[in-house]
Formats: sequence, C-alpha cells, structure tokens
Amino acid sequence: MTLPLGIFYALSALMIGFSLVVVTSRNLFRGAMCLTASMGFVAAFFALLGGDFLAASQLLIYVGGVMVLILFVVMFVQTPDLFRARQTSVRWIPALLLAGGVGALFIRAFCHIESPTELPVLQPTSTALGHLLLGDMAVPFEVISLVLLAALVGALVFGLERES
Amino acid sequence: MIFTFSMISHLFLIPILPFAAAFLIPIFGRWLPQRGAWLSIAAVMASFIIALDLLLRVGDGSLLLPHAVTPVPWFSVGLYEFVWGFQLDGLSLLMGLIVTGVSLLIQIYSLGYMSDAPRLKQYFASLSLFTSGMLLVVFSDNYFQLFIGWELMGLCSYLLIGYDWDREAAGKAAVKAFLTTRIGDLGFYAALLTIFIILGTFNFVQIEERLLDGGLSSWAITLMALLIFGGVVGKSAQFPLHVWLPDAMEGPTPVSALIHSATMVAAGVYLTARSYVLFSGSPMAMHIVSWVGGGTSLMAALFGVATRDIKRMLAFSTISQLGLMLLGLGVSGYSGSVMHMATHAAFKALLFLAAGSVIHAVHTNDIWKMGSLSKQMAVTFTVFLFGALALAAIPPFAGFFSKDKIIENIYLAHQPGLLALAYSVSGLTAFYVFRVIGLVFLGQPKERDRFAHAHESPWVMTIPMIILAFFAVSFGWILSRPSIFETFFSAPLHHAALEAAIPAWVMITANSVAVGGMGLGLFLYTGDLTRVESLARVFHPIHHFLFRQAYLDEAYELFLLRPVRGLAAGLDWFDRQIIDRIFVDGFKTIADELLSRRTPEEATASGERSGRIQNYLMIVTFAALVLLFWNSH
Amino acid sequence: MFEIGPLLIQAFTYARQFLTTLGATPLQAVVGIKFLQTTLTISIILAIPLFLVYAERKISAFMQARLGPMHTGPWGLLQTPADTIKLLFKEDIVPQGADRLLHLLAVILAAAPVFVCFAPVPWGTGFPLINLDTGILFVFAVSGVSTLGILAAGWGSGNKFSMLGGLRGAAQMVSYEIPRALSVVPVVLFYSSLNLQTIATAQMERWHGWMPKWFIFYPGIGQIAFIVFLIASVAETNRIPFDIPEAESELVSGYHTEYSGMKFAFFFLAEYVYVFLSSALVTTLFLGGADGAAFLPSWMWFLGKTLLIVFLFLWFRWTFPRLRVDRLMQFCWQFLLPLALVNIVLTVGWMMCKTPSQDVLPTQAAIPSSEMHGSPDDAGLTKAVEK
Amino acid sequence: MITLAHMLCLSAILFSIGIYGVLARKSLIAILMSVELMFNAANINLVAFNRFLYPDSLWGQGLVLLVITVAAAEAVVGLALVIAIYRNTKNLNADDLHLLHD
Repeated sequence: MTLPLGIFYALSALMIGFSLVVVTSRNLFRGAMCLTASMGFVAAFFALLGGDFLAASQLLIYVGGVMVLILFVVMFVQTPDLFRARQTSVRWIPALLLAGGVGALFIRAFCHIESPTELPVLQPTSTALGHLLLGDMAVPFEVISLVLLAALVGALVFGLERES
Repeated sequence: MIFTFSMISHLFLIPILPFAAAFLIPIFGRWLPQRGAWLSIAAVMASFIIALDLLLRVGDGSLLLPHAVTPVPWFSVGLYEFVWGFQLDGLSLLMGLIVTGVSLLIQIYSLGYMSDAPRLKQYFASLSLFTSGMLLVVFSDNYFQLFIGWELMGLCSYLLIGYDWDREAAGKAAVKAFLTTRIGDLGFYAALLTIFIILGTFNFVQIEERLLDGGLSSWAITLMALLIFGGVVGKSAQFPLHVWLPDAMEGPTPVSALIHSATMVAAGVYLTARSYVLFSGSPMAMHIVSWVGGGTSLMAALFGVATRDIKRMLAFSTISQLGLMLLGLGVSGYSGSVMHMATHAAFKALLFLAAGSVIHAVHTNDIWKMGSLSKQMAVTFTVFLFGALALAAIPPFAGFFSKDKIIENIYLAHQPGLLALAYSVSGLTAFYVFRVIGLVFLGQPKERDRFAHAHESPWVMTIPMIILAFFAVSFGWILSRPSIFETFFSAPLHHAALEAAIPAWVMITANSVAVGGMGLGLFLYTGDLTRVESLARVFHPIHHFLFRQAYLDEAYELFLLRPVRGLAAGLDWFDRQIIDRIFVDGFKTIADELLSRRTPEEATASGERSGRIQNYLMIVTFAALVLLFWNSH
Repeated sequence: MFEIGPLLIQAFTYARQFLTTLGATPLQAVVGIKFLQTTLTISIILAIPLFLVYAERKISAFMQARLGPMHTGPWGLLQTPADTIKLLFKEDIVPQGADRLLHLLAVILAAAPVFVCFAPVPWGTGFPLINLDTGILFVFAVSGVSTLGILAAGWGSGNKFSMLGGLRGAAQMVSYEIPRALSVVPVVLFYSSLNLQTIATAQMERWHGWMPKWFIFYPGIGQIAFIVFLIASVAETNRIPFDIPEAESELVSGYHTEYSGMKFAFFFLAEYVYVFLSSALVTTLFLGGADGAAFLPSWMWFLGKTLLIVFLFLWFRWTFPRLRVDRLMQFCWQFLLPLALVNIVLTVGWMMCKTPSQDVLPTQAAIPSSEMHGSPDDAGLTKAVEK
Repeated sequence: MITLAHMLCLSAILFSIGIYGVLARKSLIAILMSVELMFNAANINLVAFNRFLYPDSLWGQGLVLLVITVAAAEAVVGLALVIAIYRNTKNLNADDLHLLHD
C-alpha cells in the first residue's frame, strides 16, 4: 500500500461520498456545495494523473465559474418546499437499479484492463498544451469559441426579463 | 484554362446584358427613370446592336458561319466538363436578331401601354430576364445550357402571365401555363438524360458527329427525338398541351406579343430545327411531328373561327401557325418552316400590338362590342391590315413566301392528306383574320359609348407597330433573296434538299384558297350582320362546340385531374389512419405501458405524476444497459 | 548578505537526511519536510495581518490628521493583539434560521484558499515553497474558490441582507476575476511561462546597465497591465472603492453581519492576507519580484516592494468614494476588460516587432525543475510521487 | 501503484451516480448538477487514458479542456432555461413540465 495508492483511495472515497450527497441530499444548496467539493477532488485527480494545467483550469472554470452560477440560481429559486419535500420522485427504485446496472457493467468491463506500469516522469504540460491547442487542435479551439458565443447569446435570450 | 476577359467575345454579351439588367432593375429601380424601363430597353438595344454588328460582319465576309466561340469552363462532373459555350450559325444569328429586335420594339411599346400599371419594376425585370433566357436558348452550343434558358423562359412566362395577380383568372392562367409547359419540359429533361447516356455529350457538334458515324439503333434516335418533341409540344403549345396558350392571354398584351407569339412559343420550333439531325435520322419521328403539327394547326384554326376575344383569336392563330411550321419540319422542309418562323414572329407580334392598341382604346377584348374603328384609329387599322394580309399569306406580303415554301415541301414529300390539311388551314386562317377585321374595323359601331372616345394610341405605341408593319410587308421578300436565303436557311449538311419540279397548280390552289377565305370573311362580317345570324342558327351546335374549344379543358379536368385528386385523398387517408395509428402512437402507448403501467390521468389522480421526461430517459438508459450487456458478452 | 533562502535549503536537506536515517522512505521524508515548510510559511503569513491591521489604522489616522491607536503599548503597537484577544473571547453566535454547518464552512472556504495561493510566490532566491509550472493560473484558480466562501457565508447566515450582500460580493469577484486574469496575459506572453519564478528571474536584466527591466517599465503595455491588475485586485479583495458587499451604510456590513467572534476575525484576517497576496503578485509580475541591488538581501527587496503596494491599497481606502453596484459592474465590463484586451494586442504587437526573426514563442523545453532556484527536493517529490 | 483500472472504475462509479441523479431527482437544478457529475466522470476517463495509454501526447488533456468548455456553456444555457421556467411556472419539478406532451 504505497503512499500514492493510499492518496488515491482516500481521495476517491471522499469524492464518491460527496457525489452521493449531491444526488441524495434534501437541501439543494448543500448538494451544490458537495458538487463543488467533488469537482475539487476531480481537479486533484487530474493533478495526480499529470494534468497540472488541467487541474488549475478545472478549478478555475468549474469551481470558480460554473458552481458560482449554480449557487446563484439555487439562491434565486428558493421555493419553500425545496428543502422539506422528498427530493426524489417515486421512480427512484428503477433509477437506482438502472444506474447500478450500468455502473456494474462498466466496472466489470474495466476491471481487467491492464496498463503499462513504468510511465515517463510527469512533465509540466502548460507549454505543450499551448502548442497542441494552437497547433493541431486549432480548428476545434476556434469552433469552441463559437459554441461559447452561442451559449452566451442563448443564456441572455432566455434569462432576460422581457417586458411583454 | 484561365478565364481572361479577352476570351469573352461580344457574343457572350448578348444574353448577359439583359440578364444583368434583370437584376439591376429591382435593386436600383426606384432611382432610375421610368422605374428602370429605360435600363431594360438600353440593355436589349445593346444586344440588338451587337447582333446587328455580327450580321454586318457576316455580310462583309469577315466572319464565317458557323463560328464557334471558345467556351468558358463552368464545372466538371466526373469526366464530363460542363461549359458555357456559345455558337453562331445562320439559325442562331437569325433568331438572335429577331428576339432582340422584337423584344426591343415591344419594350418601347409597353412604355406607353403599361404607363399607368403598378409594379413596373417587376414587369421590366421579368421582360429582360425572359429576353436573356431566350437568347441563352438561341446562342447556346449544348443542350444543358439550352435547358437553362428554356427553364428561365418558363419562369418568366409564369411571372408575366400572372402579372396582375390580384385578378384571380390571371393567377390561375399563370399556374396552368407553368404546369402544362412543365409536363412538356419533363419530356425534354428525359431527352437530356437519354442523350447524355447514349451519346455521352451535350454539345450539338459532337452529337452530330457521333450520329453521323452511325452505329446507333434507330429506336434510340427515335426515342431521343420524340422526347425532345415532348418539350417542343409543351413549349410551343401543340395538341395535347396547347390548353395553356389561350388562357395565357390574361397577361398584358405586350407580354402576349413577345412571349406568346414571337419568341417563346417559337423556341419549340427552334429546338426542333436545332436538333434536326436527330429528327431527320428517324422517319417515324418525322412522321409524328408532321401529323401532330398538322392536326394541331387544323384544330386551332377551327377554334380561331369561333372565338369572341380578339387576343384568343390571335392565340389560336399562333398555335395553328406553329403547327404549320412543325408540319413543314416534319416533311423535311427545314428552310421553309424556319423562314416561316421568322416571318411569323414579325407579323404576329405586329397583330398582337395592334390588338393591344385597340384594347387600350376601347378597354374590351370582345370583338362583337367593337365596330368601325378604322376611322378613329387609322394607323392601327392599316397596320393590322398589313399583319392580316401577311398572316393570310397573300402574295406580296411576308407570309406568302414562307407558307408557300412549306406547301411546296409538303407536295414534294408526296403527302396528299397533309397537303389538303395545309390548304384548309390557310383558308381558315384567312377567313378568321378578316372576320375580325370586318367586325372590329369595318362594320357599324355596336356600342356607341365605346366608339365615341376611341382615339389613336400615342406615338410610343404606333412607331414600333409601323416598324413591324414594314417587316410584315418586306421580310418575306428579303429573306428569300438567294444570298440571304443561303446563309440563313441552308439545311443541315447531310440532308439533301429534294429539288424537283413543282407543278403550277400547287401554288395556284394555295393562293386562291387564301383569297377565298379573305373574301368570305370580309363579305360576311362587314355591313349588316343579318346573314351572319341566319348562318349562326344553322351551324349553332358546331359553333358552340368549337367555341368551348371542343370541351378539352373539361375533358382534362374529368379524365386527368379528378383521378389524381382522388388518388391523393386515398393516400392521405392511408397515411393518417394506418401509418400514424399503428406506428407512431403505438410505440407511445407501449412505452407508457412498459413504464408506469398507468396513463397520465391515473398517475395525476393518484398524486404521483408520471414524469414524462424522466420516463423517456429511463427507456434510453435501459436500452443502453441492454446494449452494454449484449456486447460485453 | 542575509540571504535566508539558501540557509533554509541547507537546513531542510539536513533535516531530510536526518529523517531518512531515522528509517523513513525518501518519499515520506520529502513529504515530511514539505509539511514542515508549509507550517513555517503559514506562520509567517499569519503574522503579516497583525502588522497590516496596525499599519492600516495608523496610516489612515495620519491621513486624517489624527494619531490613531496610541494607548495599547508604545505607539499602539499592541492594538491588533488586543483586538484578536477581544474577538477570541466574544461569544460565537450562530443565527437560529441559519444552516449551522454552512455557517462554519463559509469561513473556511473564504479563508483557506488564500494561504494555499502563497505556495508558488517566489519570496527571494531559493524560496518558493513549490516551483509550480502553472504558477499564476494556480493562484487564480484557488483564489476563485474564495468566491464560493462569500456565497456560502451569505446563504448560511439565513437573513436576506447577508444573502444579498453575498450575491453582490460573488458577482463582483467573479466579474473582476476576468480583467485580472487578462491583465496578466501580457506578462505571461512576454516571458512565455506561467511560472512565477521564471517571470521574476526574467525581469532581473538591466537596460543600459542601470534601468531594471521590470515589466512595469515597458512603455505602454507595462503601465496599462499594472493599473488594470491593481484595480482588479482591489476589487477582488472587496476593498473600499469596491466594498459593496460589506458596505455598512446599505447592507449592514453585508455577508458577515451574522458572524461574530473568531469567525469574524477570520474573515478580516483573510481579507488582509488577500491584500498582501495581491500585492505580492503585483511585485512578482510587475516589479521584478526579489530583484534588487546586492546591498539588501533578495527577500528584503521583495518584502519592501510588496509593502509599498500594500500602502497603495490602504491609501485607496481613504481617497476614493464607494461605487454604486451597476457603476461597478459597468466599470469592470465596459472599461477594464476592453482595456486589458487592447493591452494584450499591444503586447503581441510589441513582441512581434521586437523579435520578428526569432520565433517569438520559443519552443522552450520544459525546464527541469531542479535546475531552477526552487528547492532541490521539488524534483524529489515528483519522482517520489511517481514511484 | 495507481493503474488505469483504478481510474476507470472510479469514473464508472461517478458516472453511475450521475445517471442515478438524472433519473431520480425531482428538481431541474439537481438534474443539471448530476449532468455536471457525468461530465466530470468522462473527463477523468479521458485524462486516465491519456496518461496510461498515450503518455507522450497530450490530446486527451486537450480534449478534456474542450469538454470542460462545452460543459460550462451547456450549464450556462441550462441555468438560463431553469430561470426562465421558474419565472413562468413558479416550480421546477421535472414531472410537471410536460407542456409538449398532451
């Protein structure tokens, strides 16, 4: 049980715990907070797997941006029954079975994957990622900016109060 | 092949100029004088001048026909290279001159005729677009490009017939014209495909070479020829598809003059002449062409006799003359019918314009309401008279030279039936033309109020008519001069003209029949009309039958349109009841059944609502699960 | 002469050897030393707010021609310890309607990230806790988390005013993060690296021998980037011109109205540490970090420049009126952001014409961390983690 | 040693938690959050593959960056929709939103 494996198990246990809270907690705000925590752990995993630039951008975009948005909306939309009523509809048993089934099948499929053991030392990836994004992945990089623009406009159109 | 400006010989410019005008007018129309009319006239005039310049260069020998221009590459599909190719030979130069000339005169005429009409921009834009389409047909050197021009003309005829669409009749007529010509165009389209499949090229010259070096079964040539003839029947309003032309008179008269007399309908004859090598290759096709042509011309002439509307009379006369031209082509009288096409364009346009100026003055088409207009509208009367004489093929006028050639060819082809048919048609033509002259210009005024303020049309309308009148008189003589005849009407190379002696009686009967028809028409319909009433009572059933155009429209409605509508209704029922009922709703009920075993109403009643969105998500995940499980084994 | 950096490195290497002799595997030794280093840094950082609070009180007093705290200890030096002790003994009230766990969590979320941000900051030669390749990005990412702390504080205290304060604060911090990040882009572009250490050392050269090549002295691009970053940082720390969230007059001091005692102290502590962090960033990015003449040790230069910038922050507090909320937002989105973007374009222009021939983006091979000034055991850590 | 199998199992667990959340939760925002969870599970997979199977290239991480951006865009539009729905119907219960159906 070397240290990295120990770290891995600890982090994954925490992350799964927080994700379960997200999915089952009655109080939506608490759910959002736990989602932030689990995203933090995802960033930790990215760092563990050598994506240092990735971990920082995950923190920046998800935790700093998307979660703030979700918390904003949760605050705007605080209906009184939001915190008392049962949060899952009556279908939670079939849902649990389906999710469990999918999870089990995936795990059964993934368990036996053998991967190379000796791996190159982790290198800082920012410069290489920069070259990649603006070199080979230049087209998707530009298209993504269009996607973001569309999302921006769409959000404005839906969100704005229309005086009609 | 880099496309440089010098490559555009000015031959290209002829169709391009009106095309450009057609698009500039709607954009800049508001600021142009007369809402863009002058731009359109200027464009057509420029094309006319270029055509004239080409004629002069042919005249002084510096340009020999047929003269091919280097094609401009357009796009290539597989091996075949589509090009914008233009070709100049006698036929295309002649038609180019006629089209640009007539279009120019008619656009000037419509300045006066349409002065108070709304949407002038759209009118002149469509006219220019039409002219460019026709010129594209005339000058193109391959079928594909010709087809583009062909479709452009169909579109413009729809736009122009339905010009004042607030009148319901005009709208219906436009749709009818468009659909009927479309049916014909189907034939032509099929011809395009078969030609490409069999011969592998669209270019006329290549087609001619591949046909001449033989090796092609006769049924293939006949098939191609007949399919092309389908397009011709549609566009030139021959027997089965002629119903749209009389209704097309709903459009303004200059439009009828240009499109439905001189150019578009003549395009069918032009197409037959252009693909003459195909037609002359299969005797069966020639036979069909001549009989269809002949039959149509007789039928139309009979209908012409019985109409009350001056423009319908001219429409029927156009159909009949076109039939005659096709008849001429059918009996391998190439030069005769091409010349007739040329002369007919001149005097028929003239007749239409004159009729237009009459309508403009008395505001009605019904010839029974008009009378003795010769005194008030002397110029229109004389011009109309010249046109009528040319149409009736009275010797010194244009019609005589071309119709006489056709009749000679019929005789040379030893077709007694067709000869009799030709004679009766020319007799009837003379009769119904002078019937109209008698009723409209010579007899007593039927309704005094119309007669009172009838006045001569403004100069802008009369001058084009006078120019056309000059041609109606002299065009036949000019064209039959040997030198001109040789350049314009020399039959395609391989076809040996049948040079045999023509007995005198052939021509004498033709002329006497024409003069007889003229006399009868004038005698009956001028002066007091008592004789006409007595005749009318005797021939009433026939007259009514002809007046209703042999109930052809009703027959089409009964035997064609009604079954099609019935079929459509049946299919709609089938789709709605069977397919929707079983497949679409079926799955929904199954899905609902599978999941909540309760319809939404029960669910809401019991407080637990069956959430639809998540139900469907459930199905999706379940399917994914099954797939995952299935392929992991 | 008092370069503490190298001394510390020797000390830590001896400690690591000592730990390995005690039977710990190299990995455990490295992690132990890192643990030791972090506690050391945090203790230094904790000392700073004590000083800053006192400094702020004194300076604002002098600006208003008064003396400031004088009674507690000579010239009021013991004022801040007195405050902290006072707050320690205050009763820690949690509002009845509030979510207890969230109330506590908010404080942690607001305070903790700031300390983490100090890791990549290069104090001087041989000092950065960890020579992080994504230095500045890491700092922005972690400081983004403190926005959540404010939201949680607003929501956790249960009352409407604090929630509104929280919302406004979060909105302000999120929107000012963008011009702040964009204003750093020219620096990153110029020195083609995110690593704060590389940026600091790259500014060590001299123009014509005497003029230090700090980024702020680059005509045009340097000044604009400096100003935009400074303003955005002031907004990020919710200081006076932008302190809408805890504006006493309107929202009864915003999201930390319901906090009392030690939690309230923590909020203030976090704020001042954040001010110090921002000024440290300013010095690293624009004032050449620990670059200075030899007569003073490098960390002394760094500290001096940072305190200078902190003085600026304090100075702003008593000079600018508070901005209205929509004005605040408008200022950020319609002035700062475009200015930062224009600055990026200018920098690229400058870099293009400066070195047209040589490829502007040097395909810089990833600098093996050991070669840099960073503490040698960084490399050890990465290798160890990998084993 | 952390192997690929560890990572993939972890992301599979996270993914199935996300699916459960989407299927079982009532409120729209909870569904949106579960979708974010699923996105993150996918990202872990990508980075794991990149690290273990193709260590020298960075395409996996580049793709994750794109996925993060698209997920952020999707979240933005989703939240705007949620606000619009809330403003009109005052409740965010997924079951009640069946206007498109009968």
